[in-house]
Amino acid sequence: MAVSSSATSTVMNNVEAVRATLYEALKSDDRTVILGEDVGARGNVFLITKDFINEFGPQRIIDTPIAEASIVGIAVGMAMEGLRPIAEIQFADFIYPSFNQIVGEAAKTRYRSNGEYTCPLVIRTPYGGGVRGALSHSVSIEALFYHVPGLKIVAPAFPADVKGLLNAAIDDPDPVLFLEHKKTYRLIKGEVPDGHYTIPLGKANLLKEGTQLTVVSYGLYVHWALEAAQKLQEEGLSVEVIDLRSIRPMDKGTILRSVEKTRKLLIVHEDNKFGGIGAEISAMVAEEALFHLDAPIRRLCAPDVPAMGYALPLEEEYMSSPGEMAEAMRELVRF
Amino acid sequence: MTTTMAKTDIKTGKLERYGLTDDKLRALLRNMLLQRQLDNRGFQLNRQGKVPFALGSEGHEALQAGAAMAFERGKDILAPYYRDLGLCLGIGLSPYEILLSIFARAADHNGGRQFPNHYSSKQAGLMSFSSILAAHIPHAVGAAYAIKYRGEQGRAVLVTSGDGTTSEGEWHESMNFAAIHELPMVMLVENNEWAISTPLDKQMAQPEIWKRAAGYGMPGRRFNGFDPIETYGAVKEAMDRARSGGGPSIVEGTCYRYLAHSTDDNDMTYRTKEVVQERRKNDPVPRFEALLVEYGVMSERDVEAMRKDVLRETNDATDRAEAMPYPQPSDLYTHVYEGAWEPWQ
Amino acid sequence: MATTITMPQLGETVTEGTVAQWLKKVGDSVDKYEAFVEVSTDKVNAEVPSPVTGTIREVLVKEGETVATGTPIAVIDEVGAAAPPAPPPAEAPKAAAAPAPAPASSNGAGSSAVSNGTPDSALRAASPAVRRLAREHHVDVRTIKGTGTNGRVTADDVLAAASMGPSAAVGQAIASATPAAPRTAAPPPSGTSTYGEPIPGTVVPLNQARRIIAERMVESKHTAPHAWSMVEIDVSNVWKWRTREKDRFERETGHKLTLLPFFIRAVVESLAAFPLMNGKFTPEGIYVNKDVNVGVAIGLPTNLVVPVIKNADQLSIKGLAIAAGELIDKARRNKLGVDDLSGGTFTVNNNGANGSWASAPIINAGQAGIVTMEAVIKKPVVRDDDSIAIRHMMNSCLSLDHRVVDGYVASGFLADLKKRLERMGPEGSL
Amino acid sequence: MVPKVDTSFERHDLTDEQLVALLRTMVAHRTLESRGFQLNRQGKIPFASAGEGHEAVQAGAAMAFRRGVDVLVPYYRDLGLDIGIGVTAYEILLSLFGRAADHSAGRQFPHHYASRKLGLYSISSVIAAQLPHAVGAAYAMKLRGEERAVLTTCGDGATSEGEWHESMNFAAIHRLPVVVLCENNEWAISTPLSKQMAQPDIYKRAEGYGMPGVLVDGMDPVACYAAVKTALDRARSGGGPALVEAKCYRFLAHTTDDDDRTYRSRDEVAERRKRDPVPLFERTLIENGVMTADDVEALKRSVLDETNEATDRAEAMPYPKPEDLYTNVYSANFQPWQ
Repeated sequence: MAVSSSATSTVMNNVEAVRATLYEALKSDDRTVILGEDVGARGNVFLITKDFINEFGPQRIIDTPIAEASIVGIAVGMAMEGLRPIAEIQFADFIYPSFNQIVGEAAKTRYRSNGEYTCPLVIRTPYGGGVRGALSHSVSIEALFYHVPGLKIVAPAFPADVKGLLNAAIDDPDPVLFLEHKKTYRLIKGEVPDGHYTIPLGKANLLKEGTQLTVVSYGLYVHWALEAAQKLQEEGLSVEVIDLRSIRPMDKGTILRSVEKTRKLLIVHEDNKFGGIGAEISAMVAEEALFHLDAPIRRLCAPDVPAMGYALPLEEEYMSSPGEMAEAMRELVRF
Repeated sequence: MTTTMAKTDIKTGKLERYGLTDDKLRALLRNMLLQRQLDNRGFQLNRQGKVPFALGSEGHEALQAGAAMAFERGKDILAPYYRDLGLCLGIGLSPYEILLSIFARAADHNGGRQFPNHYSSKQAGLMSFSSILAAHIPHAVGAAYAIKYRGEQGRAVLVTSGDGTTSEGEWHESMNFAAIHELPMVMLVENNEWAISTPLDKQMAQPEIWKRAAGYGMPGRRFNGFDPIETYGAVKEAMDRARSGGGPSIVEGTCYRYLAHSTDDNDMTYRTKEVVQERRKNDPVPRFEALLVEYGVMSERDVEAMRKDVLRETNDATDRAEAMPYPQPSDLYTHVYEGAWEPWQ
Repeated sequence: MATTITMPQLGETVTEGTVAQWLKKVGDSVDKYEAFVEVSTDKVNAEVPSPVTGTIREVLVKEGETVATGTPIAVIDEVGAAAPPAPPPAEAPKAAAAPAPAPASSNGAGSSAVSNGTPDSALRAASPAVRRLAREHHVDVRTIKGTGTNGRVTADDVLAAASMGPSAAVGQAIASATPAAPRTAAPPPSGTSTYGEPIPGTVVPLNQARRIIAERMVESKHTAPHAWSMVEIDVSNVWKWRTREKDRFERETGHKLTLLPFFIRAVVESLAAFPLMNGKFTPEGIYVNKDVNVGVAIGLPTNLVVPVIKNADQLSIKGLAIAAGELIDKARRNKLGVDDLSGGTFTVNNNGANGSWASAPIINAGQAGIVTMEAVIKKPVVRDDDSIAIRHMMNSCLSLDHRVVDGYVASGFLADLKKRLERMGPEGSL
Repeated sequence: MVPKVDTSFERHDLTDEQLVALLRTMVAHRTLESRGFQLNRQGKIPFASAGEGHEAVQAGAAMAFRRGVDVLVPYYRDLGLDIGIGVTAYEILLSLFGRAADHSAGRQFPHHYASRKLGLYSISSVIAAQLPHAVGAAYAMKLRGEERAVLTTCGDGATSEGEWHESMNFAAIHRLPVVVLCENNEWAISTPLSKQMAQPDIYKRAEGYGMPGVLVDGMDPVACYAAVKTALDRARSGGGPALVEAKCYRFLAHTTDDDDRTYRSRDEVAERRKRDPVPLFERTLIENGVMTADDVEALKRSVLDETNEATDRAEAMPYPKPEDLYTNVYSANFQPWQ
């Protein structure tokens, strides 16, 4: 990452990191507007845009009607007409009505006009479970969108990455879907460098080095995978942990280098297994590093059910725990 | 059903021109003739096997010519839909550009990517759009928001749709948002009574679309879309209001779709020849020709000369466009993102 | 009954709360569902209702203090009816039996390909990495004892076998035939195939170990141009030192004290002085090993094995003696594991035990040299002052990979080794 | 709307018993809602939402609903409507606690009740997503020639969704037996009506679709009953759909996760509390001789007892089992790889 102004840093949680970055973007560029449900006086339901409306006014902090298709669609028009909109979908579960505007419009605008029109747009949305959000406040949506050329997808796990990647997303000349795991919002705190910096999209982060197994994850599960890997370290097993950070583009080099070293790959994600991000990673590694593999690639992902239920046992069964991750790692190391 | 054409001033008994000069009236007719000629050319090329698809807007000529004249080039933005050939011509696209698009040549604005009739030109203020009904309307709202947010005076967005599009959720969401923020936007509905095979009474229980405007808290009005002058007056009034901070409105022009939906459609499966012939009596093109002759704006010979000129220009454009090269296979890979890009990095 | 009240989670992403105000003091009575404390979080402010009727016994968190959700904040002495029972664990099967799900395979990372097969097929299943490495290192996977699940041969197993050269592979082949790993692809029964009892006029069939030794010896001889050199070393002082220490050493450690550890000690010191001798030839250049892992060739009735003393340069003579003793012991009991046999960077061959006074050993592939200890023989020696004395003399022979080093380095190494050994003893600290 | 000060009222043919039942639904609504908040603040449940201020419109509408005949497609703030058509306090609490015996077996978020027996449809939290379902159900009724109707509800914010518009348009084209009851409480979480729409009278949109639109005082349960009954009666008898807008108010925050002090003033809420429908209707019934003050007290006690009993019973019930996560994904056992 390139830190431009100072080497000092501030401890923040992920909510504060998103907020600080959005604030900077609003402050530094008056083309930036934020639109979404309850982003104004309420300051977003997670208080990410708290007080923005007081400083930047209702013209730039736009409380929209409950109409997700138009939240994204209007942002597309703003972007085509030279603003830098940051659209918010209140929960990722509500993004479906705007599916066409994201997949059919935003992602194709540059292409269909042969570059004459572009759509520099950020769509932020909190996703993920572990917060008792049940069927409509817990979903992971990344697999529905990562298939789409023209769109970029980011899913950071750490506050410093949130800032660097959100800055990069805002600067990006193309539409970016910025996924924020809501369980990490207040749970995860960390040092965030002061001043403006960006982290390039498509660069994974090697969080922990190891020799016997590569674990690839993103979002909340990165934290749990790291916890599990550290536990295994105490048992004398050496696991390498990679935080993807960007889902599209995805960092092939980091994954391949690691797999060629450890010869074993475990992919951990919260989204459903069938057709998930892990499927693409598995296919890529099978295509490019088959003769380095010393064990079948494994995926620890959500089961093939539509959602996590509200009742605690249903949520726990749906999600993978650090303990389950550790067990999968042990099995694979010993394989 | 027959509709009247050309309001006359009650006091003077003269043609109500809404300030249009003779030159402008002739320009209206030329646009209408060119639109019909180019529409026809698309169908001809399709039947010759030279292009895979064409889509006609016969019956919309008056409405589009009139609305285009209310558009201020270099200032306003047009967010059209796919049956707006006349509008796109009227705001400045040339027949050659139209034919490049029909032939999908490399020199087309979209590099031959888009379906015919999906024109765009940043320079002309013509927004890029897809075939998805109503998907462009929030974009128009966003553009109007940008204009208002930057405090730009004297600019507005003209967005169009057919009657069927008003059933889409995005149409509704867009109207609501534009009204809340009093955006400089005009929603022009070209009500041609047919959404492919779906007639108006299966599209909505309220056939007067402009009446929805009250539900959003904005003005609405209806006009005779077979009359290019009345259309100009209605759209100009709405655009002037939008440009001067008066907020959005819905203007509904009634017209008719004389042809099938596209070269891929056979309208005789859902409506009769007799009905279409009956509606042809109101065909705006010959009627507007007759009107201009009647009021002495043009002679019959002038009209004939204009027709020939339009045909010549169309033929020239066709030959020139057809001779242009296709895009390269490698052009498939450009403009996915800015710069070269691979999903695996 | 006392009820402990914890900081509730107010908001789905909230992790901590601040006690804004105690609405009840210690000693106050409180009704079930009556608010007794106001809590603020960064999402909401809320009054927390009591879960029981009772009296506030204790307040554990001061106003203004922020604690994690779940932290005890107060204790209430309950009066009257007991609190409703906590939900029992969901044990009772539901009336309508649910279709038996098969979550583990779709959810978990449960093993897929291999676990579907029989144990035997699992044993034989060599991963793509194993096949590639085996091909690159000319190792027959079937001869390697796997350390993975169900005895699967792992990529590390192959690399270990490859780095040990022929004898290591042989050792593994032997180990794989022991009862400890009965399902290993064992060599065919070979009662007639040992050195001991060849039947004249018959062909002694090659067992796997023999076959590998043959292949690896040919490979080494063919790829590494061997050169040879020998020095004669006066080991009289070392001999004396060893003789004095050996009884006590054996008593204390259970291992015999031979000349070997003294010799290895001198070898590792010489290797430090001549690091190229601890290298290996690669097409890119001479790779100089960081670690000094000394293989010790041990002759067994059937085969030769070369277990490795890892990081031998970091061991004292005593440490080397114990390490070597353990390896020899294991070798005789067929207990050498892959770790014992892998990773050698240089080899010492104790040929002299059988009386040999000169030999020309074959280098372990992937190393730069192998050095021998020949038999210690008492000889009359003309000393520097022209006097004649009876000394304990030992030849040491070196085979070297001429691609790695030339005679200049090799003879320097041998001279250095000789000098170090002659300086050792007659007394010192082991 | 100007607050009503006098308590004279039009009965619309409701008997004393029905009037008392209306009040009981309203009191039960408020008590159960309060219980959800209390359980959340005690840390026993992760979430609850609130409908205080909606008691009158929901009790009234529920009384117009014909049990065993009509279908209710509610939204997530319809606790009172659900109670009014027959969901019990115990069922409500099973849902709040996420227990196995809940209709959704602990899957759904609180206040997303469903009961096939009662004609109560299953809904999601996604705004306006239920409206097309209501329209589809009404289409089925019309196709089969049944004298039934669908009552579907939404808040004011939901009217901004494209699906709301599409549903209204389709219902009007086919003259379907569906009544869309919009509970206009002026707030969509933090978004006030003025930012939700430029036209604050939602019922006026009806004309644009070609159906009748009606405005009713949502703080008056009897008026709400009458308006919804008229619309449902017409719908059942082939008269087509209608849009009924009941103006009410949301007294509490959106949910237990929300703090409404960040976006509206206490003065505004206090002012609107003056028309709190529960005490207002109590007073109306007492002053018109339908109940005595003691009767009202007894009714409240009875509701509280029932709520307490239901709370303890529901809390003691078991959670679903982890393996219940895998059932009812499809009609039979299913794996994506076959």
